[in-house]
Amino acid sequence: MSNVLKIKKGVEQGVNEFLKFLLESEKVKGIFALRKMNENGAVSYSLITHPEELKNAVPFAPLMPVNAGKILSGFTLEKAINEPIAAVLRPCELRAFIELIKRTQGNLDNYLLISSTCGGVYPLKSLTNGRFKEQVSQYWESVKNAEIASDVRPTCAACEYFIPQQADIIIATVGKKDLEKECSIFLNTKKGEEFAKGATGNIVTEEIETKDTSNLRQKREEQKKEDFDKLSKDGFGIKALVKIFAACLSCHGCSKACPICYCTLCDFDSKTHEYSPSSHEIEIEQKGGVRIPPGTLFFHTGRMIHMAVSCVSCGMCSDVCPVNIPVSTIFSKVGNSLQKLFDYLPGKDIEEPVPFGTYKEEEFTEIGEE
Amino acid sequence: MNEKIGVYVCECGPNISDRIEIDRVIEKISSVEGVKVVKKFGLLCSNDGKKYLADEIKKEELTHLVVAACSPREHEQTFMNVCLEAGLNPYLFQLINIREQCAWMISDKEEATRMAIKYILAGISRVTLHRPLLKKELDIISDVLVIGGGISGIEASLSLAGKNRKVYLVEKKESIGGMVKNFSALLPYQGSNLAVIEEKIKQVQNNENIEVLTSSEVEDVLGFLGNFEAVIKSNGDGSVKKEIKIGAVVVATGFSLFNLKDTPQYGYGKIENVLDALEFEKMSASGKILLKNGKPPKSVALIHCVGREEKGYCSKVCCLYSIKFALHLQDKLPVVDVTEFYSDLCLPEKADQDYFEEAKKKGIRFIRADEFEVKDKAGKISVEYKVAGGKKDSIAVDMAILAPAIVPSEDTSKLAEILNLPLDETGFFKEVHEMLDPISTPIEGVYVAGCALGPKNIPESIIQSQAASGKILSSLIPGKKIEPEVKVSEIKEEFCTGCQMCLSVCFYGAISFDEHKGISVVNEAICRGCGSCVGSCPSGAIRSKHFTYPQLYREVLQALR
Amino acid sequence: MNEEYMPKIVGFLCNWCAYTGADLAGVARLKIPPSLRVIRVMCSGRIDPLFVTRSFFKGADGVIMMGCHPGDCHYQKGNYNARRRYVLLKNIFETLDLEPERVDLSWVSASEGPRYAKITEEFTEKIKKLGPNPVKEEIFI
Amino acid sequence: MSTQTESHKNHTKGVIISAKEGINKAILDIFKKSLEKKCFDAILIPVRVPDTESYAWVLLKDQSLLDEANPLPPVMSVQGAKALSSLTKHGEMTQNIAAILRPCEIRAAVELFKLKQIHLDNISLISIDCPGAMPLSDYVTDPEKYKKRFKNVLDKWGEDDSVRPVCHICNRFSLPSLLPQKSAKTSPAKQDEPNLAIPDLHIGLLGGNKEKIFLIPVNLKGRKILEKLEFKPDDSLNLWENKVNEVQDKKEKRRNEFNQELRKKIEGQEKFTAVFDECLNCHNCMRVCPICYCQQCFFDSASLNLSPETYLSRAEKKGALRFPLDTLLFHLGRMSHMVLSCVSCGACEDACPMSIPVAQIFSLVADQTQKAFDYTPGINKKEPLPLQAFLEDEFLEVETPSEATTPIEVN
Repeated sequence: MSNVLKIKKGVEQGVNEFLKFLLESEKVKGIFALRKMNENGAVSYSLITHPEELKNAVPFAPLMPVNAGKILSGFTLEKAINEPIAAVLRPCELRAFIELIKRTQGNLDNYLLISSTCGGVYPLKSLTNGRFKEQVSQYWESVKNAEIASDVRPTCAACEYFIPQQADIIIATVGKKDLEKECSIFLNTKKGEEFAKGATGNIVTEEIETKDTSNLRQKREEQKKEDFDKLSKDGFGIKALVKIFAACLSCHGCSKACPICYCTLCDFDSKTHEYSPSSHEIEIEQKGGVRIPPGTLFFHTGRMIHMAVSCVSCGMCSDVCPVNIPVSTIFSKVGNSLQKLFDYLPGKDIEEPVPFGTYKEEEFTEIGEE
Repeated sequence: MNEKIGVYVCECGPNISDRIEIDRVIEKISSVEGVKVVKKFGLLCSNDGKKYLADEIKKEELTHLVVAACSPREHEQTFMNVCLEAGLNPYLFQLINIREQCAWMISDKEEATRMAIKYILAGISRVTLHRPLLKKELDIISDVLVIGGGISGIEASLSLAGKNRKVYLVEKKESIGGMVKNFSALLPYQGSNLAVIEEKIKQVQNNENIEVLTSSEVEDVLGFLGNFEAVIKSNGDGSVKKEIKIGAVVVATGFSLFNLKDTPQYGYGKIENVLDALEFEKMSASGKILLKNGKPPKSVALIHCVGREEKGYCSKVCCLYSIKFALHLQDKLPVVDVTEFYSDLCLPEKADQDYFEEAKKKGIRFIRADEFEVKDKAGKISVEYKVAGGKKDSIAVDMAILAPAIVPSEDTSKLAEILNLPLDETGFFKEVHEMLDPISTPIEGVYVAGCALGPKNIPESIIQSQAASGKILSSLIPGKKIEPEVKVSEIKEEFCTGCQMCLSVCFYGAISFDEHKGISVVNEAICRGCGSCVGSCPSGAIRSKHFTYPQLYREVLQALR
Repeated sequence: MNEEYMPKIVGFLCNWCAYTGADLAGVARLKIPPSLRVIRVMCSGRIDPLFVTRSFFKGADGVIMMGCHPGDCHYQKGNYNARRRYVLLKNIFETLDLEPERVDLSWVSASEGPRYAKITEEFTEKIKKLGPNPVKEEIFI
Repeated sequence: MSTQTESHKNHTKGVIISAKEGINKAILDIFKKSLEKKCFDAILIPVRVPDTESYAWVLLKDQSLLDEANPLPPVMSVQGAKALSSLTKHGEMTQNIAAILRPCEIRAAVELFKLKQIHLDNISLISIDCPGAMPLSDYVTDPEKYKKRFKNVLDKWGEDDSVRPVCHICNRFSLPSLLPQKSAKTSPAKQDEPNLAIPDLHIGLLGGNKEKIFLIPVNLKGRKILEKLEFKPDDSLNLWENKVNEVQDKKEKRRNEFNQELRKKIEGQEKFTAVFDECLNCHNCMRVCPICYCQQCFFDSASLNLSPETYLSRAEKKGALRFPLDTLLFHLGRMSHMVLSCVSCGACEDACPMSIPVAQIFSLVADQTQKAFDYTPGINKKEPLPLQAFLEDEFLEVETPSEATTPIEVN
């Protein structure tokens, strides 16, 4: 049970007013949120400092132009912010942010983290499919009824972590039948309570978990299972992987867009992993031919080794892939299995060490002894 | 390529030449790009061999040397010295193990030869990537920090100070002397008389090479052999902080006693006149062995091995001091009946057996028993027990003296963290090897002596303290320099993202974080070159010298040809 | 030479235990098949999972890592890192059905020459049964 | 550009080969033969990945791999010059390699050669008349449809507008436009200066209306190849030359019109900014650009390293600040770095997840700046880069540690 600020307005309006309140009361210096770019519905993640600008804010636009966690991290890479800033972001973005902080890629202090129960987002490409506007209207219907909105990104349709446990403030949308009339703002932490003091609306207590949310979770889990199975009907194996990554341009856009891939210069873009002519000549002697540029699968599996255990399945990799490789689904599948293995949910707890940089003496004791 | 690589195959007497067709190897290798000479020699590790090799390096003006012979575990250093002599950087050399790995392990000569060629090719392609590494010498500080003012600490301080080393002796209590100070006496073969100990304490106090810091604790220790920095907080409350530079550390924090509250069946703390060994030492030292009611005890039970089962080890010294107690009781009291209960007798030293016999002669009863229940029966203490046969029995006594197990002193684990030393399953400090390296720790320059390693008698503690001093005296000679490992990790700043993953996998604290630059930094003097950090760095910013990705990878490539 | 298929196996051995154990096997004249190509590293903790994947995609029929038994690491805890990374890698290979059997880790102490020979023998047999690494045939990896 | 077309008034001779069983078959047969005759040890050519509709560059030695090869696939997956660079960045090949590339790929290769990112010694460059490629995103969403459509592209050379916009207005789709200006006056057959950067051999498709193809030797090396293949280059090339000129004129015209339109659309800061509104800053465009060869892009490293306060004050000036910062700066900066060498290959636009018309804009700007510097990228190995010095500075910026500079895969 936690305190909930109820505003008698539709969610979108209600939240905008709440944000407005935070800015005007100078409780926060600025607000990170999605902002309208143009009439096609394109949005950008922006730092809004003037209440006036909030009229363009669309915190709930079902698009992810960038993983906000990456932005918040970069914003505080040099040092922590010294005055409060509110950041509206999605559960997976929040978890990504926390994973980055664990790697000292940023600072949590003075951020007021506002998130929402998440209905998922559409592929960025749908901006150009002409049907985007109507899609969005259907979107809210399905969110209300705690259903999987059609045409959202596969990874969103299969995401069971749509309740942002770590946020200070959670806007409830999933399963809120009356979200045109009422806006429920869950004050999830002391900090949240503090900042909400003085905001218009009445306080009640409610549970963020409802029958609806657990139904949706179940649907999404089924969806996920289905996707994973579909991905590798009769297992992957080298043949299947070659097929999946056949079109890969080695543009490494996936790693650039990935919030967990925080390296300034990716190891796989460094000279260490380039090849000399003779190595190709050796290889064509052995195989009769070699793909150029080589190392497509080495790159993707290598990236898995580096980040999959912290993968939050935010789907950015798939979104930026120019050749529609289901990168996100594959990485989620690998990530999920690793996370189960190490009993680790990325972004759940800032104190939990990243499995990649730690060990337990008494774990996996059967290994190596045969 | 303008390398001039010399490849020398050692016949190792018949060891290699019988099992590998060396001439085929030579023929195959000579065609390799960059290779200037390929030759064989009877026994390269012999004096002639070494001379031959050195001459070759000079004559052929080799830029790289590859020796195909035995395991690097055996002769890598030998040949590195040869390089040094011949003016070739020893890290531009690679020793290929064709004896153990090929000649001796692969039965088919054909196959062995093929494999040998593979290994050598790998070595050649690897050696061209080697970078000359330079041993750099570091000045050392020969001062020493001794932690713990008990007999071990005292002994260590004296033997070090005796060789003109400045010693900081840090003691938690307000005075040095440790547990021994409370004893009523020593064992006969130790000279019974405590004077020897008091003498040592005096010597410490009068020795101007020793700075005694009482009521003090070690707060922090950073650094490496020859160059440690330590923070000592004094005044107990830590109000005074002192920073000292030392070259080595001796940990002699001794022991404390098993907490008798954990074995309520012995009635300690609940029943009057049930004492633990230390309480009795004090009582007997004071000369007044009395019950609470002021009368001397007429009957006393000495119970050994209290907590032995719980702890799972024998504390070694209890039997003997209990015998000592019994004899004291007999001396000091006109009429006293003494019974000793033990589960196993531990009489390790030469003199111990006689001491035990003497006690028996003097009428002290020894009963092997367990499952004790100590109860209060109408002002008397009833000791119930089960004897070896399984029969239950009991006696009534005026006084019961318990011999609790010896356990690690309270802040052992805290200190272990400060010095990042491992502890064993019993909670004592863990030596590198009980038999082969009994007082060293994984941290070079940090030694442990005495009961900090486990139960010991005084002589053993003194031996270890002297051993530790010996190690230090021989490794830290004033004015001499030390050469830290050079095959260490390095961080390429432009690649480092500052995620600090490497910090979490380094056990030596060799990597620190430069807040200003926002990157990790390796302290090459501390780094041991294990390379664990490399695998933890997704940006590939860390390289372990002489075992870089490219160097190792070229070996992989050859393996897969 | 090649009547019988002899797999190409890359072995990463730590200097202090596994490699010394291997030497011991040699000294004892224990025989192993000519399949394993040993690469010496200072500590099993040095074995970067990328070594293994790279070797695998380069066509290694098998990759085996060997280090000190847990608790015996010359560098205190390096082999615990090695074990985690191995488990992580193995799991990825399992999820992707990349024939995880081809990747293995074994602890070999400095005194376990016979164990070294046995492990090499058995792993080689296992790989022989699996046959050549299909990656060798793949051009588009 | 008309200078080029004139340059073919004097007649070059070549080889005409019948292509009754289709152009591809004909071309591939030649390559098979060339492997048999040991003209080349290996060939770099796009090959279809088995059981997929995707194409990947393969350096092949094994003839049977040619069965799935396609010298002119419907899409440009990886820009050929990038493939060539990945192959030879760290040194010369020791074996003889033939690389079959589209004209824009040849030109990019030459630029990379100037930037020391490609070694060409043992490489025979073979160019081919290029009808353009399908937009990658269209193709990957519905390969079947766009495969069919591509047939039509080949039939109605230069007319079908389903190809990428930059291809539709491409005016360097054939050999003449690949020849150095200064030698344009003379016949290509006389291009014997060994280190002039031009294809050694050209495959003409235009004017053969899919029944025959033309093999045009461009220099001595090219003629040697034909010799080895036992071809006599004495057929007239009129058919080809006329068709090339005809299409060339059409395309020049179309290019001018199109660019005028485009200029209107993007001129003025307002409009120009709006075009990049939807940019995600994913930098895919830079990563697939053959000319963007830097190990670490300046615009990847520098960004996002200011203090929060700085960002905040920047935000307060406008009331709101968009993140990631400086998307526009990135494009302008990238432009300033590479536009003089831009060959309008369209890879950037293909890789843009938001289908921003990057290539069209860069190509437009390239035309202007290149004219201004009187520089045409990729037609003359000897011609220095206008901003060589500047580019070398850039190069310093990407210096990587000595250890890493050694490619690890050397025999």
